[in-house]
Amino acid sequence: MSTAQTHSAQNLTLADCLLQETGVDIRRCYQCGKCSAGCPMAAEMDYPSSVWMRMLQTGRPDLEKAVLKSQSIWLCLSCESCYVRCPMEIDIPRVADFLRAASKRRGLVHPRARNILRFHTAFLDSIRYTGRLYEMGMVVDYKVRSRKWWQDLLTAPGLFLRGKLNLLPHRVKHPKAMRKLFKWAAEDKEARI
Amino acid sequence: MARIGVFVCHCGENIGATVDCARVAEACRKIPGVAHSVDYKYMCSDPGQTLIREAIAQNKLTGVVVAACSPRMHEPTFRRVCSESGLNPYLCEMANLREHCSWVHEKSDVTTDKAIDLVAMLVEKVKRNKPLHPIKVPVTKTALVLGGGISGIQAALDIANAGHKVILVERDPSIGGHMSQLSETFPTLDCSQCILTPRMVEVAQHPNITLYTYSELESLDGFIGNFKTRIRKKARSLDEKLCTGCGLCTTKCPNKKIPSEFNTGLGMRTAIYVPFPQAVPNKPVIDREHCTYYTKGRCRVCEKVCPTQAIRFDQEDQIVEHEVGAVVVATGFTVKETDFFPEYGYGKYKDVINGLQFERILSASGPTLGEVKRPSDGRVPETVVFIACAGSRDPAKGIEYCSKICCMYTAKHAMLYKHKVHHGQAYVFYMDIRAAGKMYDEFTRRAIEEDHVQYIRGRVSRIYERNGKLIVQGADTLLNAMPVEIEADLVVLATAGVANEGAEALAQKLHVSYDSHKFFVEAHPKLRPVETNTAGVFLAGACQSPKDIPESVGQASGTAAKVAALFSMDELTREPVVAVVNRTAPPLYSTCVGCFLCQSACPYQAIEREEIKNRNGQVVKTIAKVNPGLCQGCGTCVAFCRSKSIDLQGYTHEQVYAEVMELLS
Amino acid sequence: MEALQKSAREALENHKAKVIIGYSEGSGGRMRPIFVQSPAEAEKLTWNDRCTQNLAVYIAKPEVQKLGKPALVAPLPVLRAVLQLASENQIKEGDLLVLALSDGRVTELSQFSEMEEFVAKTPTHLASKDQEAIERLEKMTPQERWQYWQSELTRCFKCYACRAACPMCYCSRCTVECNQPQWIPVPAHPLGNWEWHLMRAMHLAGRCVSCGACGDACPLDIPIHLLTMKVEADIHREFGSQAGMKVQSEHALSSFKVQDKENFII
Amino acid sequence: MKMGYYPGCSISGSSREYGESLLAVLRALDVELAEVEDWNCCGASAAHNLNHTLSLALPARSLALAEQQGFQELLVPCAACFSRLAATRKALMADDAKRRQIADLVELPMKNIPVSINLLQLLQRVLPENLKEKLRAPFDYKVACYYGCLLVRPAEVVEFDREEDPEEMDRIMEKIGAAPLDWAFKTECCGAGFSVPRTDVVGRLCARILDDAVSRGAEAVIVACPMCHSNLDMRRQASESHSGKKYTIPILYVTQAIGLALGLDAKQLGLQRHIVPVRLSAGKSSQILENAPA
Amino acid sequence: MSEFEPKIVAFVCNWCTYAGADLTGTSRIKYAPNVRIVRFPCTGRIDFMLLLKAFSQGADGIIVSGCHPNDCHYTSGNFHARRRWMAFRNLAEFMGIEVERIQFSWVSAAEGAKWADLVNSTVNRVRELGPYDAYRQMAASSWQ
Repeated sequence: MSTAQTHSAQNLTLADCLLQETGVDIRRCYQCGKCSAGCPMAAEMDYPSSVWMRMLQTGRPDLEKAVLKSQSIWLCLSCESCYVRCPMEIDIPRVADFLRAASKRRGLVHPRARNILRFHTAFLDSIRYTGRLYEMGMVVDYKVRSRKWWQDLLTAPGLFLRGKLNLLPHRVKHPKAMRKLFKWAAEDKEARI
Repeated sequence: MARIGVFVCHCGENIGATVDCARVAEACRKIPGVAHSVDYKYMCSDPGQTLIREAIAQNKLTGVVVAACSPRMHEPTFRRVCSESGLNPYLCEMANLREHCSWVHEKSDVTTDKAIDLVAMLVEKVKRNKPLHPIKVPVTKTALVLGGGISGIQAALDIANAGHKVILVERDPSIGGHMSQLSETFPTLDCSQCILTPRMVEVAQHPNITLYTYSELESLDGFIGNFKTRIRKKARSLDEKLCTGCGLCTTKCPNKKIPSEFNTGLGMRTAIYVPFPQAVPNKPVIDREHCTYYTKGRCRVCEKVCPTQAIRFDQEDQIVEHEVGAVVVATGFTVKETDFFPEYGYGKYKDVINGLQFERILSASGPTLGEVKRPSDGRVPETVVFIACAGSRDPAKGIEYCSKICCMYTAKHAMLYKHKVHHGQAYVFYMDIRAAGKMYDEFTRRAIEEDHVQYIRGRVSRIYERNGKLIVQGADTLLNAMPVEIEADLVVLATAGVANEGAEALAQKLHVSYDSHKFFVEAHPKLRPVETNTAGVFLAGACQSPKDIPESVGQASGTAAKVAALFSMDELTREPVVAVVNRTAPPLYSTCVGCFLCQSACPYQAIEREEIKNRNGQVVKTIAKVNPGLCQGCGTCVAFCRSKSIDLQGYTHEQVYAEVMELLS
Repeated sequence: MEALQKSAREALENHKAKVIIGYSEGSGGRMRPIFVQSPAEAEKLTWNDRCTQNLAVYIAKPEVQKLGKPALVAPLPVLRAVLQLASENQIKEGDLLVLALSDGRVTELSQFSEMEEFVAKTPTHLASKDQEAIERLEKMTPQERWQYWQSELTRCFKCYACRAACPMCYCSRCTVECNQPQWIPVPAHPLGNWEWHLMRAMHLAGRCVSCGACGDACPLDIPIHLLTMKVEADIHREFGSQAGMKVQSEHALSSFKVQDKENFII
Repeated sequence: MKMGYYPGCSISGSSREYGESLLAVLRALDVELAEVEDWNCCGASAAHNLNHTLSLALPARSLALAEQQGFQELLVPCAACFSRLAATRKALMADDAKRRQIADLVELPMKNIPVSINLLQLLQRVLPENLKEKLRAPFDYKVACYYGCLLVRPAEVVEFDREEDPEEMDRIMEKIGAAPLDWAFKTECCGAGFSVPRTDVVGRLCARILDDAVSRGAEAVIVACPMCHSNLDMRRQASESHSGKKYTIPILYVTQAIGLALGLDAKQLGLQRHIVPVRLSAGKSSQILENAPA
Repeated sequence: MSEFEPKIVAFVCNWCTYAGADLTGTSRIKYAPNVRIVRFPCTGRIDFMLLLKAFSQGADGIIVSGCHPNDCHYTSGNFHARRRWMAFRNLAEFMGIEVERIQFSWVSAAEGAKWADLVNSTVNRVRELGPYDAYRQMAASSWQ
């Protein structure tokens, strides 16, 4: 961190947007560390959940940016262990959702987490066009985006023989409705922060 | 014509900020009957009080209205000022402009108008106040102390040493409370039995103290100085006078497999038992739920072996009545059990225990005779994890407060463990170390520096068992929340201090209010911590909120001082706010027609029948009469009487009628 | 009603009572109370369904007490009034004799316990016309009820006949006569009438034996008895107790149960 | 008994055996399922990871359709879909503005949104008390019941069983004669959506789970969620390469275990579709179940 | 005045609701200024006649509040009050008085926030009901 700035008193911090949008007030967090202790991904995270909470609490723009650029918000599996055990009942998975959306919008996605984002995007594309998850199509779309051509190539035949791989998608009767949903969701106010 | 003085207080900024006090004073000047109306920065300050005193003298005032804070706060202050200046104190009333007006409304004319209304209302009331004189009531100079823990013992001894009779009632078979279960006490590590037992013996031998153990409060009636209490002496199933406490029965009793409450379920006891060796009184009790004679009608071994034939199987509970002048509530607290924690295994792991259980393991009179052995297989634990804030500071679990003593006894536990198992490794998972007492922080530093207890800052997320080891999953928030996993042999949870079972029922018997956690509520958190809203009932120790021994003893001596002060007066002066039946000229004598329906409404049985006789002794009429000693001034009879024949001094029909009419005019 | 006259004559002859309070034919086809002090006048006593006044109202009057121990001709409402007065310590056992009437038979009672058994045997539901009137009013909307009672009560000119006819209104100074403070405005204007009748109903809560004497006594036939009957019915439903069934000091509004159920206190 | 049914995308695709065994067992217990017409994907973790509003809109459309088709209750066998539908219902019930916004977006009134229940809740209701007598071949094996992280959590949304150390699946397993083990990874996450982008993570997390189950002598892991099943079964190789140990413990759906106990044959229950062959030990009822080419 | 501001009288018991209102003050919780508090030692002391007087003097709404059952400082004052309130409310409703204008409640000394909510909700409800013209006209047409 550059100079030892005092904690910023700047008006709209990321934490304030979070509170407005999701109703989750991270001022309640008193850094007990129980969420990081129970998080299955804490070992791999550059900033486990209790640390990024502290970074957001300071309201310092540089720390906020560091959180949005971090890999940990993408490693979060939303498995709810932290929310179940948080003594202050803070909905940490909801905070992670918010941070991921903000990170994607500001184009600060951590390079090593791009594949996770690509997977989600591929997953959503499949829903946008067919209304349901077309597994085969989603995997191909993911491979194109992530250029991971060889992954799972060997297991595909096994899956096909076991009847687990449908070649054709199951379409929803009104695909147009799906596209309308996606367009509307993209414009929602949270999407713009 | 009444000459009322109105004194509007700014209370610094508290009232002045939102209420235009000058306008209030000026508006009141126009009320008929108001002879003097001023506003001042601090009415309750000395200059403020002298202002009133002079105003009374100069304007020969017949009534005073102080428009300031809540009467619950400074009514006594201003009434004393009036009585010192020769004005009957009950001709002085307070309008609550602070808590009920300035603090809760925005600054606007509406707020000031409301303030004027409130003052005008009280002016109308004061116009109709009558001078009243305190009621003299005798004081029974005996104190009732509920709870025989260290607080109860200290309070009883102090009151008894002040020369007054004390009745000490303890629910368990022996006094001593939780302190008798402790091994050693922080911060000096002196053994709790050594410093407690002498006090317990002193209680037993003190001429002024009547001790009832294995007994509970049945009921408490009456009021300060004149309480009538009924105590249920539960049947011990033996004659205490004959029993010499030899203990033969407790050794011979065949039924030895009952989990001992004193040892928090870790050790066993017999059906006829003495909770712990140094018990006072050292007389056993038969546990009728488990004793084979009561369950199956057989055995009676204790009766056979008893040298003095003291066993009384058919003994009944006894109700003992006493008159007391004051009550000290020192019923203590308890700690949460381990089954309260889902993430720590819902209490299914034997080796996850709470602080009190570890105390018993450390204690020389405990089930393991002082050796640190874990409950599951009795092996000496090589690695022990202590978890602070287990349940406390956890709004999700409904306990948002800090239990105050766990940081200290957790450091003590870790230290004592290291003293007994030198090669063992102790970890403490903590959030903050709260060691604010004298020599307290130095004590925790000693645990870290000299006894090499490993303190890790972070709360444990989960505990699970894996091939005989307890896996404690935590994180070190000082190392970027790095996950920490420890294979422990024993885990001690410093669980939250909570109110006792039945605290709510006791509070209702004593008419004492209690908070949402069932701890008793003190009269004022800062200024009257050992009193309750019910005059004559005092609070000491952890029943008011979790606290350590020094503080409990301090509070206990505090209550003793309060009781001694109360008993220093032969007569108690009581608020003259009592009901009075009106009397008129003969032949009516009173508008009361003697239906006596008010008698059944009175909670204090303060209404008696009075026969009015004419000159030659014939009973002309029987009317109701209020005994000022018993009447507490609730006014239930007053609002109930159809013919408005009974009235409450201080809140008469005329006064409340005038208040309502003024308020809405 | 020879049986009644015979037992009245007997009571007077063997001095069980000094005066018989009963009904006899009055002017204009109306029945009026009569105080028979000599056996000769006993045949004036009669009984028919037009006898609606509650004779218990005379027990508390000093002028009647001067006449000596009374024997009261008592249909059910009068009997219940006697029991309620006893509960309110206005009369003691042995102060009076009761000639209880039920479908033609006359039974002489002097012990309160006997009276209680007698009352327990006979049903105590309201007259059908009163019951229907109350139900009709209950079905109305609050505004309609307000209009109804406004139109009825403004007609009242405060003759207090209702108070005079009610055995339970024995207070030597009624709140109406209290002027410091002036609880009830003296004039017979809408507010004065409204507060008087509401207060009267509240003061009879848990004490009214629903005899309807107040409604009959009203010269303008304002149905004020519906108010007290409705209050009594609610109290019976919600608190279980009923006036004038037993001599007991426990009165509906001067006692309570911890489990009293209500749905409007938040 | 007739019940609304929201199948979810994977039940006809990567976890067909879950669908087959579910229908077979429910037919045996004469429970009829009526699928919601034109339901769409609930968005699983992808939607709420990127756009919270989308994560409400997608399930809302299916719920609105279900409501329009007269369903009060929906069986949602997949834990992820169940969690998303339940969360959406709770969010929309609490926030009227949002509910109206989405209602006119999907052009369907959303007055009383159907309640979604998971497989265990349904089984709890339909499994007869005297199930033990009706069993043809009691499933007496030592099993580790794996609930996964979304089936019982978070409690405010799911309101079913206990958040930590849940018991309902264990009770159901006891009913069919199995011996559920007390083990420590009942609700630890299997890696969910990382199956494709970060298979190594799935390998690590699943290895922990399998290790604990195997070390306690479990003969099978019982699951009630297609994502847990595919991570523990299909990604077995990743777990083995992470821990360097071989795990042969089969992963069975609750419905398959019940099916076997009721005597339904392996084909009907789709056992042949598993990656890890379902070989239950000779021991008690020596059931060697062949499966499709390895 | 643009909007109708209801006049509301509150009859409260000194030990619980009055202390609760004090706590609302000490916690600086703001609430509507329409309410004037009249202090009684206990709800048992509150006479139903005072409610009639309040309406006759132009009150639009009334709050009557005291200790929760079992918490009464005088053990049973609130129990007696509850029975009287039940009898009075039934009679008032039967006579057509708008009983929704009278809010009965239990507020303890620890429920500062509840007192503020009680005042605000009552003020809003009475504001919606509007001024109690019916009772006020009856009083106006009765010269004192």
